[in-house]
Amino acid sequence: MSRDARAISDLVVPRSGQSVWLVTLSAAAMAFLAVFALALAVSAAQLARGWSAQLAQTATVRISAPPDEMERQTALVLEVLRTTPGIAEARVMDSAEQAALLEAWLGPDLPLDALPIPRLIELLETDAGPDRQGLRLRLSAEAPGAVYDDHTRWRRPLVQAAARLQALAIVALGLIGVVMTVIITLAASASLASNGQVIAVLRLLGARDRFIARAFVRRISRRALLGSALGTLVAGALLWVLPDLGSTVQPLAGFGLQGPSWALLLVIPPLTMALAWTASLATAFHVLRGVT
Amino acid sequence: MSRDARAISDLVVPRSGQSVWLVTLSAAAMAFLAVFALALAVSAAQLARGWSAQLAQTATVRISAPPDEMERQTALVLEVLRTTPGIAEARVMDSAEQAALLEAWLGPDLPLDALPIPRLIELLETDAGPDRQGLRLRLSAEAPGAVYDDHTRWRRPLVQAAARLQALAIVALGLIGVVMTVIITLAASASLASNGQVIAVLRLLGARDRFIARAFVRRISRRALLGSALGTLVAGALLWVLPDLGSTVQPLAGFGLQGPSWALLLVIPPLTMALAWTASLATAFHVLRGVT
Amino acid sequence: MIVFEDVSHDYGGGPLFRDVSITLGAGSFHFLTGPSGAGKSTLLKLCYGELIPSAGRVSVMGQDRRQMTRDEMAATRQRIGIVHQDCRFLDHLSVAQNVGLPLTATGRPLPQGDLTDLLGWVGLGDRADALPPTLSGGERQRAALARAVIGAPTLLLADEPTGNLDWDMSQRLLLLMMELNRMGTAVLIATHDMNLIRFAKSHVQARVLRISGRKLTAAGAEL
Amino acid sequence: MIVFEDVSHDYGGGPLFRDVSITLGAGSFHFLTGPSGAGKSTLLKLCYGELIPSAGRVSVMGQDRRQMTRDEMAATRQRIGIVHQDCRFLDHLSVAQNVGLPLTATGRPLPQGDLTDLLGWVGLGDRADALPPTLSGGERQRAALARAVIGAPTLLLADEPTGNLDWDMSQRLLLLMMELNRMGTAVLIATHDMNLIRFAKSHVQARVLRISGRKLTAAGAEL
Ligand SMILES: Nc1ncnc2c1ncn2[C@@H]1O[C@H](COP(=O)(O)OP(=O)(O)OP(=O)(O)O)[C@@H](O)[C@H]1O
Ligand SMILES: Nc1ncnc2c1ncn2[C@@H]1O[C@H](COP(=O)(O)OP(=O)(O)OP(=O)(O)O)[C@@H](O)[C@H]1O
Ligand SMILES: [Mg+2]
Ligand SMILES: [Mg+2]
Repeated sequence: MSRDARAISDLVVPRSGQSVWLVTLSAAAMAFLAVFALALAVSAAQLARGWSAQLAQTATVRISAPPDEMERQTALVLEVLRTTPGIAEARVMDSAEQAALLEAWLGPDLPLDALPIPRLIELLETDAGPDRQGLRLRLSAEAPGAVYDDHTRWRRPLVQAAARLQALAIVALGLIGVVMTVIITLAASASLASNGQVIAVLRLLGARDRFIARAFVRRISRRALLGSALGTLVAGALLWVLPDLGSTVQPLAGFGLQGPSWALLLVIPPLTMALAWTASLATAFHVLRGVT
Repeated sequence: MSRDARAISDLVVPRSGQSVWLVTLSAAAMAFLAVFALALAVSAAQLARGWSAQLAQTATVRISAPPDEMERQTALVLEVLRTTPGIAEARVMDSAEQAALLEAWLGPDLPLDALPIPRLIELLETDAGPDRQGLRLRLSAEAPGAVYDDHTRWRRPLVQAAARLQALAIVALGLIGVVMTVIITLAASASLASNGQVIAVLRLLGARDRFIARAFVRRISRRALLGSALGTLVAGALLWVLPDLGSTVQPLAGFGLQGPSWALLLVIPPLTMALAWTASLATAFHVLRGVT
Repeated sequence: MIVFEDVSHDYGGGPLFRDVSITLGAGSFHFLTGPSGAGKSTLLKLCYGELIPSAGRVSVMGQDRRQMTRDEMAATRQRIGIVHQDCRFLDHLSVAQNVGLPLTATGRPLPQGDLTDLLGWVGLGDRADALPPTLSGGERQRAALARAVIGAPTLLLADEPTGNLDWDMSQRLLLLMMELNRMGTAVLIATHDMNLIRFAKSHVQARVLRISGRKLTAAGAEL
Repeated sequence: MIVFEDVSHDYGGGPLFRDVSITLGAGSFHFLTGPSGAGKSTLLKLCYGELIPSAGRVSVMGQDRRQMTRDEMAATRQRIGIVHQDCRFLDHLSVAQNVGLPLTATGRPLPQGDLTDLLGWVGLGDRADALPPTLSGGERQRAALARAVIGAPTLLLADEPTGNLDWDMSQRLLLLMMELNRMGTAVLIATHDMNLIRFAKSHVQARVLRISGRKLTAAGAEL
């Protein structure tokens, strides 16, 4: 299409009017919502990851053995842990740490040094974590006094909650996607339908379907891009400011996007445009087929 | 307004057409989103409440005292706890429980009975919880060996997370409310604007502003009610079915509304209608003022 | 009915006409003619208050247009029948409902018998249930005239009511308007059709006004 | 150009006309007349393919209407100039842009000189930049004719092109159409205006067709 023809195809579709605003504004509104749904999903994922990490650090291996066996078994266990995939770090707790850990239950006065207390090894697991069943078997084979405790009791409800949160955010994102598609399709169709007169006139003057459709599709998807960019911008700005407000309103402190997640927002405007493009193209040919 | 006049005012506004569908569908879409935002907010609140309750049960009072003092101090502490508002229940752990609790750290073989282990009292706090500072003071005055431990270290991040979740849900609900208002206002205005011809003709025939405005407002708010009811119904049905799906997709298991919360959904359609009513009335008089 | 005192109108690109003073008395019959684009439709719009003159005073049914509230304007319009040059209808209502609209939209009763008679007279008896977009050009004009006269107005303003009609039908519509005039309605018809004016003058006492060169003059001698 | 073979049309409420057979040859000049509602506009719509006949065969520029694809139809329309009875414009474009649209919307070059001359001829020189909704009834018709002829069509179909125009302007437009006809364009004008037909017949070889009572007949003797 030549530059001239392009300018003309732009010309034949009204530049303003309520139907154009409808596309722009609904794209803006939907982009606005999408940004927040995205932030919700990302925050939920981060929250969940944070919890998992915190909880993962509380896994331990406890070695109960006679004093003369202790050193050997500890060395063996550390070797096993070192060669186990899924364990990032293993560290023998010193007795001061162990005392601090037990203080809540036993008080500060208990003579721990005099007791045959088991030795504790603190594990830092990777996100995936080790194969727990296999680890237990290997440990009991190598060092009979070693017991692996991943604190599942403590961990399960929290991991579940985090997963639930993430699922909710994804459902929300999905729903907003669906509603967004519906609204933008609707707005694009409304814009076309309200220009029935324009279409009929152009058709009678001998303009081809492709020419007419292209003029509308270009105008509508451009408007959708503009609206969506605006909505994303406003929502993004709000999201940027929110953590600062959050420092006073505690619960919102961690909400938002971090670092590279911000790049996700860049996806929204082109996506909206693509949506509007598809919707308006389909509608354009549908409407055109009704005009002789 | 007589029944006749009412029928006529219904007649003068087109019964169908794209602008009418726009109001119906945008009301439906927005109601749909609102239902899920509501469910999110309610679920988050429930989740948060659930966590708080679980965590509240882990508060303890530890009494370290010489064996002959122990009984007396235990009784004193129990008395203090009984008279402290915000504590629902206080129970002395028996040694088997205590052993189970410590097993993770100390192993099953430690001769606990032979050790001067402190006695632990498990507390069940109410939602509001006790005045912790005051409780500490009273305990140290009455029983110098008693230490109150509300496990704040463990608890803080979770309570924060739950509060954050709730705040997010409320922000989401607020955002959807705003977008809903914008979209419905827009749809109502679009519906009116696209009927500019009808308004001009009626005005020229001598119809009064009130008559014309009322005809539009009634049609538009009725459509908004219908759309919103449909959207709420569909979303409600989905929400009803979701937990059943959730039994296979674990993380969604707890999502949704329980018992009386369902009644909240009944608020959405009338609210949408009120919104549409206000928006269309304002727009109607605005449009009418532009017509001589 | 309508009094113009030194009225001028200007859409922004220079005055269309200047210092027009006319009086349309009750029961009078006027034609308005002049070349295309001279301002006939504009003058009619001033009469029923769609436009406010850029200078001078227009009073409609004894009230100054500028001082009328929106509801007074509406009440006045109920006594005026208007045929627009581009007969606008409500496209979702049938022809019969459209014709009855001046009564139903203002809460007045609609005598079904009169409606049927009127539609029959303008030759739309068998198109009563059709929707306006399916009407032919001439049928639209006839429906517009029927709608203008159904309320038995005290003033009838018709803008080119026979532009798309054959001579027989034009006469028929003119007879309808003359009948109304005989019963006391003041009539003002903007038209190009000299035959129509001649035909009317042979039946009623009609004055012919002519806009051209920014002035309104009484014509008639040349007919 | 256009051949009708035993064409009947029916909108659903009984046939409008039956077994019409006509041939509009290249360079011919026809008038179409008949009472309001007889089916003149319908016949014109059959000619440019907006309607498909309920029976019979219409061929436009040598192609059977039923077998034309949408793009063939578009290509054919580029060679037909049409004046609608309700001259529809794109309300957001100026009069000049609207008049130039048949060329610009099909990617053909628009000679600015021709456009200015044409607008001058139909008396719209000073309204070229106005928007269509501000035009008077007659100005719309003139703009519609200008739009129909700008592409130098091989067939011109005009539906009541002078209904809102005074006699001087009507003559002017007719002269334009006769000039086009002299250069080879086939012309078909639907009109009620007998003066117009008489005037044309005194200048060109024009045939008059008449629809009435569901039949198309050649008239002319009675004029
Ligand atoms: N809203 C408007 N804004 C600007 N100019 C206008 C407007 N309405 C009409 N005009 C111009 O004012 C002039 C007179 O218009 P008007 O409709 O009164 O003419 P008319 O005498 O009725 O003509 P016709 O016989 O063609 O209907 C025309 O040139 C028209 O273009
Ligand atoms: N889409 C349609 N559906 C049903 N009936 C229609 C439709 N279009 C036209 N008609 C009817 O067909 C008849 C002929 O219409 P047409 O427009 O061809 O008349 P016409 O000869 O052009 O009349 P006029 O001189 O008044 O313009 C009319 O009675 C009209 O009401
Ligand atoms: Mg006019
Ligand atoms: Mg016609």
